Amino acid sequence: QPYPNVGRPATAKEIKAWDIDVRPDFKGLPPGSGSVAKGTEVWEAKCASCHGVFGESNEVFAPLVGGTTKEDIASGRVARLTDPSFPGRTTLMKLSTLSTLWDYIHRAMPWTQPKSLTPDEVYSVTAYLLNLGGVVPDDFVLSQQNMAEVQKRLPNRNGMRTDHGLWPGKSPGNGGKPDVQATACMKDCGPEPQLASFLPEHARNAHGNLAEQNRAVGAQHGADTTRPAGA
Amino acid sequence: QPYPNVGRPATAKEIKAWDIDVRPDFKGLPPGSGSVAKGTEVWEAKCASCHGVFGESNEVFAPLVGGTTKEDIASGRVARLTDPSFPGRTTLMKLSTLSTLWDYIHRAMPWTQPKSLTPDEVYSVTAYLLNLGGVVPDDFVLSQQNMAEVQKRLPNRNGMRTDHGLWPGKSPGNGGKPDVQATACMKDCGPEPQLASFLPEHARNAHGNLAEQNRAVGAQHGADTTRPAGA
Amino acid sequence: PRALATANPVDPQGGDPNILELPEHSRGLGQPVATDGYGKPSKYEANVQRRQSPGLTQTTQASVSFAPLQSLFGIVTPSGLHFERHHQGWWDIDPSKHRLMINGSDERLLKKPMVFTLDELMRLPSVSRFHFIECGANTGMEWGNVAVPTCQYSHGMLSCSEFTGVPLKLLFDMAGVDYKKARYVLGEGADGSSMTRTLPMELVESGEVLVAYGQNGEMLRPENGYPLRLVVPGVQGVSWVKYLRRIEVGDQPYGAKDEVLHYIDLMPDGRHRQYTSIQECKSVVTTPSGGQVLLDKGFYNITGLAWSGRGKIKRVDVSVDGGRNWRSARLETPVLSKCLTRFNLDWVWDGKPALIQSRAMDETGYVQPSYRQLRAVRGTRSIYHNNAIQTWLVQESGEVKNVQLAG
Amino acid sequence: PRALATANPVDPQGGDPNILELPEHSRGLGQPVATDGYGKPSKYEANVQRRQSPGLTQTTQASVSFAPLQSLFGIVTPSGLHFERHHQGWWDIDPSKHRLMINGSDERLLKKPMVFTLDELMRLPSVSRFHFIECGANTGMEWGNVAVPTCQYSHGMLSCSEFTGVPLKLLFDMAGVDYKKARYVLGEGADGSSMTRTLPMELVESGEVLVAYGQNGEMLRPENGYPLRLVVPGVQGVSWVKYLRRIEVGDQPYGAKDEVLHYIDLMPDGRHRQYTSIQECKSVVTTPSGGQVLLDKGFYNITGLAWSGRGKIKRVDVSVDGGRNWRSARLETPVLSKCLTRFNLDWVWDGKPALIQSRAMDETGYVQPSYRQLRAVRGTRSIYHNNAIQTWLVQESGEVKNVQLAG
Ligand code: HEC
Ligand code: HEC
Ligand SMILES: [Ca+2]
Ligand SMILES: [Ca+2]
Ligand SMILES: [Ca+2]
Ligand SMILES: [Ca+2]
Ligand SMILES: [Ca+2]
Ligand SMILES: [Ca+2]
Ligand SMILES: [Co+2]
Ligand SMILES: [Co+2]
Repeated sequence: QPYPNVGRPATAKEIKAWDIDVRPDFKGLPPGSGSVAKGTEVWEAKCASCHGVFGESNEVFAPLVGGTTKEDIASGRVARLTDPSFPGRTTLMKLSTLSTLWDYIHRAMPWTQPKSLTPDEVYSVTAYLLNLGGVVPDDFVLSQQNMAEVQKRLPNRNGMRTDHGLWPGKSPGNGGKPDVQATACMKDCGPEPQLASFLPEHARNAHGNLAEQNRAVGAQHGADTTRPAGA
Repeated sequence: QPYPNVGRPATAKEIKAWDIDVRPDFKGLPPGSGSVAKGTEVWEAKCASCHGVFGESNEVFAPLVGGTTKEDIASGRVARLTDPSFPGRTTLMKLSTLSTLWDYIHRAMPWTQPKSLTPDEVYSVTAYLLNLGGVVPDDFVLSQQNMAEVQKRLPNRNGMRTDHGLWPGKSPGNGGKPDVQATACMKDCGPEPQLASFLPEHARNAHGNLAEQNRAVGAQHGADTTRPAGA
Repeated sequence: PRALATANPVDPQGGDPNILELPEHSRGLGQPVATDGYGKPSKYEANVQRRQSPGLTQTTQASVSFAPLQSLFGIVTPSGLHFERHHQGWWDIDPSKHRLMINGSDERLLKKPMVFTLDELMRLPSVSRFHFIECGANTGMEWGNVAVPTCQYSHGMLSCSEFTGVPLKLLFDMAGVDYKKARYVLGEGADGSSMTRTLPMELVESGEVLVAYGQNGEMLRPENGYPLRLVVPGVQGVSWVKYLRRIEVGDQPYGAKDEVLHYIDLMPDGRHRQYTSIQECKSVVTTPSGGQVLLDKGFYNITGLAWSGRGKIKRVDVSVDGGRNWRSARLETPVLSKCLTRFNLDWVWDGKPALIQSRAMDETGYVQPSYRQLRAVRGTRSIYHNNAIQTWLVQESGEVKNVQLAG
Repeated sequence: PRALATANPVDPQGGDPNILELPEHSRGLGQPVATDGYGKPSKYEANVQRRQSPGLTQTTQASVSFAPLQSLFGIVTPSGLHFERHHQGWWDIDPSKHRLMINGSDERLLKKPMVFTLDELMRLPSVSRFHFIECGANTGMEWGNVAVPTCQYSHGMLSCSEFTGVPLKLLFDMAGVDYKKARYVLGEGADGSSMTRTLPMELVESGEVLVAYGQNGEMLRPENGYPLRLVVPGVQGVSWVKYLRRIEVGDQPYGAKDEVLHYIDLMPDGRHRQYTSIQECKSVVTTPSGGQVLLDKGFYNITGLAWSGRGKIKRVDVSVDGGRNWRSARLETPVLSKCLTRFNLDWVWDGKPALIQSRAMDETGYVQPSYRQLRAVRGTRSIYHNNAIQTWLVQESGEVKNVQLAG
């Protein structure tokens, strides 16, 4: 005991109170269940005000559902993610592990009253959202027992890659090998530079008057964006 | 010109406005003069309220005069500085260069209206203080011309040493050689420790309640000094 | 340049009234010591603030405020200007009631689950280290095209502090972690979102991951996780769990919300990269930068910041012609691992348009890529981990614009 | 030890209510980003303040406030807690009206007297460096005997920041200084006291002296000289002239008030040492330290600060038996020249009285002296430059007392 009198054992009750994480293999998932019907009630009472009745609202956040198809459920890849012109990405378009949705709603929602839902309520709203996305039928009852089955129907369950170099451990990933290789050319490099993108004049003051966002003294002052450029 | 368009020449008027320092060789001393009598007036009007009529007050600061003798004026060393039991040190006991007194009063006094005195007023209060210390007679008129003469009568003009290692340049001083040599003994060093000094119990709360001067959490908390030690 | 020049011309026979007429502060008595037991910046610095980017988020509690990099010096970010990212708002938690729990996903992985108070954690051996923290979404708005005017908004989810805390490894040793089996670590916050993120055990074993309470000499600020947060050098900010209440060791990654629904990088093939965490080598010129105006031709000090999640910065090159020619900048010391490095370079502006860029290289030899190089691999929809070279256009008027170059 | 122990004992069948009953912040929505555009410490940190020492000065504008070293971590001093020393009060000066003049005591010494605005100075090449600043009078009250209860009052005229500014040498080069003749430099402030101090040209030539505007990433605080101050690494704080308005080069020292009447060190022979400026190697244990109470027996991290005006810290030794036996402490990196260095050492307190000391050594080989060694040379009336080894007595009650040892 190199650090006498510092710290103490956690009690079983304490661990139970705080160890709420649910892993992709569903370790940590508490017993319980909830139907789509019950989920509709919970949703309308506690969630719809922010996320919209059908989880479609982007008033406070991106929509939770939408953008997935039957084909996606079969393939486990959301086809629309390959379309650069598709505007937003819903939660269901990205969700690859069902545990994630359950865990997050359980720990963090409703936003203003996190951790107020019972496990059964979490099962039920999760079922509701999955039903909206066509993942489970209207009469479905989601439970600790069948989560793993439903996982197999998630539209984007095969949508993740870990074959990259940005994970700071051995696995998953390629162990840290960068994907982009640049060189440090010093003279007469690349093509003659040509402007491709800049803010349009009408956005000049969109972030407020930049004169007021720079120190009053300095090598450079802030531009007065309440006046047109060059004025 | 390695830094184009940065900075500009100072004008003669600008240098005159700001270059107010007076050196020990009296370079920088402006023309002018002032009598002890005039100094008495200035003193009583502008200085006495803080420093006392005879510069004796230690209400807002240590006394300006006192502690010097005729013998000191002769020797240029203030004898009382060798007496460890002599309580305070007045300005005149320490003053080794007359320029310093003139320069300081001119730039910084009166405390609440610095730089408000004319050179003649500075000459006169300086004369007044010197007279209080017996350095110049009652009818003395201090002036740009005779400052160097008066310097030769300063009680502590020979009271400074520069033969030390704490000046970060070549001269004055010994070039940086430390005066105190310790060694880094690691085992069974020195004598058995014995307490020589600590705060008396009655001073326990003299700096306020130390419980309120330490963070509320931490390896150590602050002692509640409103209660007796050990209580 | 516009007639804003401040070279302060004066009549050689006269002078600047700011010199000739002594200011009030040269002629009066100022304010007492300890006027503020905890001081604040000058009132003339009021423009130097962290700010939200209008329209970026629909709520203010699940949102971001950006650090004003264009006004900062050196490498230390004043704690009052540290960027903010909250998911369910920030709290000022009573530290005497805060607890840290260490547990295992099951008993095989950790012998003795433990609970610590702040008083106890602060008794343990501590280390103090300078590190940058960058949000994985920093510069995320600019993947496709220019979206924001200044480096506050383009790069301001970046800060750097001296952190003090206990190496997590030490707590794991106390709790008897089985390092063979427990290769993953979960950090969890105490706020409403109870943010969770997975870390690889390798990072903990390196000794770099800290359970931190100190930031820039004082306690963490409430906005930054007071009284406890994880410090995970080189890794994106979301993993530096704030209001840290619990750390669990496990034998597989946890698939947290911010590992499955966010902080995943959409590739051109329609799949997302998951568990992207390292902040690769990157740099930005902070002055001159977008939204600023050069007041005059002549000499300027080009300055900026470089950093790498893989170690130390080795070199920073600066171009004023849009990447055709480069000069190496002076690096301020100390150059520290996984820490901001300040660079400076002399420049005489001739009044003609200039395209200013910086390009950093880290000790692994990795070179910061151009937008062309980055997009060739990752497309434009990643949101996260945009470490492309930034371009600022100095116009003839002296005004600086955020631009991106073709091809 | 007193029954203050916080080891947080709980019923193994139950648990800590702070865990079992989820706190409000785990169950609600917190505050928005940018609630404070410039943030502040937690309300629970209100005890961490700079403070005056009662009775030390008769005025509050010519006075000192001390930094709360006992509550700080690492080496960076939060700017809001930086110690203060004013002679005629502090000011918040409008930087757009502030000017810096460089001139010579006569024309032989400098070709071109110059004036700079802040806008101009900030265009010049800058450097950023970490340095400590210590008042020459720090620990001055303790020359003869113990006078104050805590390290805030005994050692708190000490702070450390990252400073950014222009090397003074560069300005001198611009002005055409004759380095052969001009061997002395005068700095002058713009406040009421218009503080002046002489520096040797050698220090300027070393490149270390800065005309600084930046401190810890932002502008200097008003209490610390906003908008300009001298940074004179290794030298006592009084030479770091604040509100800097003018720098003159000359061919002899200037005998300023604070070189003739103060910041002179009275030796046993009745003469004063003049132009004492270097802050010699020194250290202090900041926890545990005077006025604190150890809550329990067991493990503690002894931590403190070491610094030297002559360069880098090489080693710090710690004793818990009043200087009989010593162990070398861990030095936090980076160890920088003329900068604070944080040290840490493991200690298990057995509940018996302990006398804690630290002793620093710098790269020149100089060893911090004991009171006995220091007084043998300088007596007890120096006021300035007390760098003796500090002793803290941990009593059986857990309460720590400031003490001095005999002989
Ligand atoms: C008061 C507003 C509000 C209410 C009520 C609310 N939410 Fe949310 N929800 C949010 C916000 C804001 C976020 C984004 C939080 C963030 O950025 O971390 C969010 C995020 C989510 C997400 C994650 C989406 C993603 O892709 O990251 C899910 C799932 C969710 N909410 C489900 C629910 C459910 C289920 C309920 C009701 C039980 C609910 N919400 C109630 C505001 C609300
Ligand atoms: C309102 C109060 C006040 C008035 C009026 C005032 N002084 Fe002072 N004086 C002070 C204080 C306070 C100090 C110490 C300043 C410091 O610590 O830097 C001081 C310091 C001095 C010193 C330096 C003493 C030393 O040893 O450092 C001299 C000399 C002096 N005053 C002379 C004068 C003269 C001459 C006048 C009038 C022309 C004057 N004072 C008016 C308050 C005052
Ligand atoms: Ca105990
Ligand atoms: Ca010009
Ligand atoms: Ca778990
Ligand atoms: Ca982040
Ligand atoms: Ca002069
Ligand atoms: Ca000082
Ligand atoms: Co200006
Ligand atoms: Co406590």
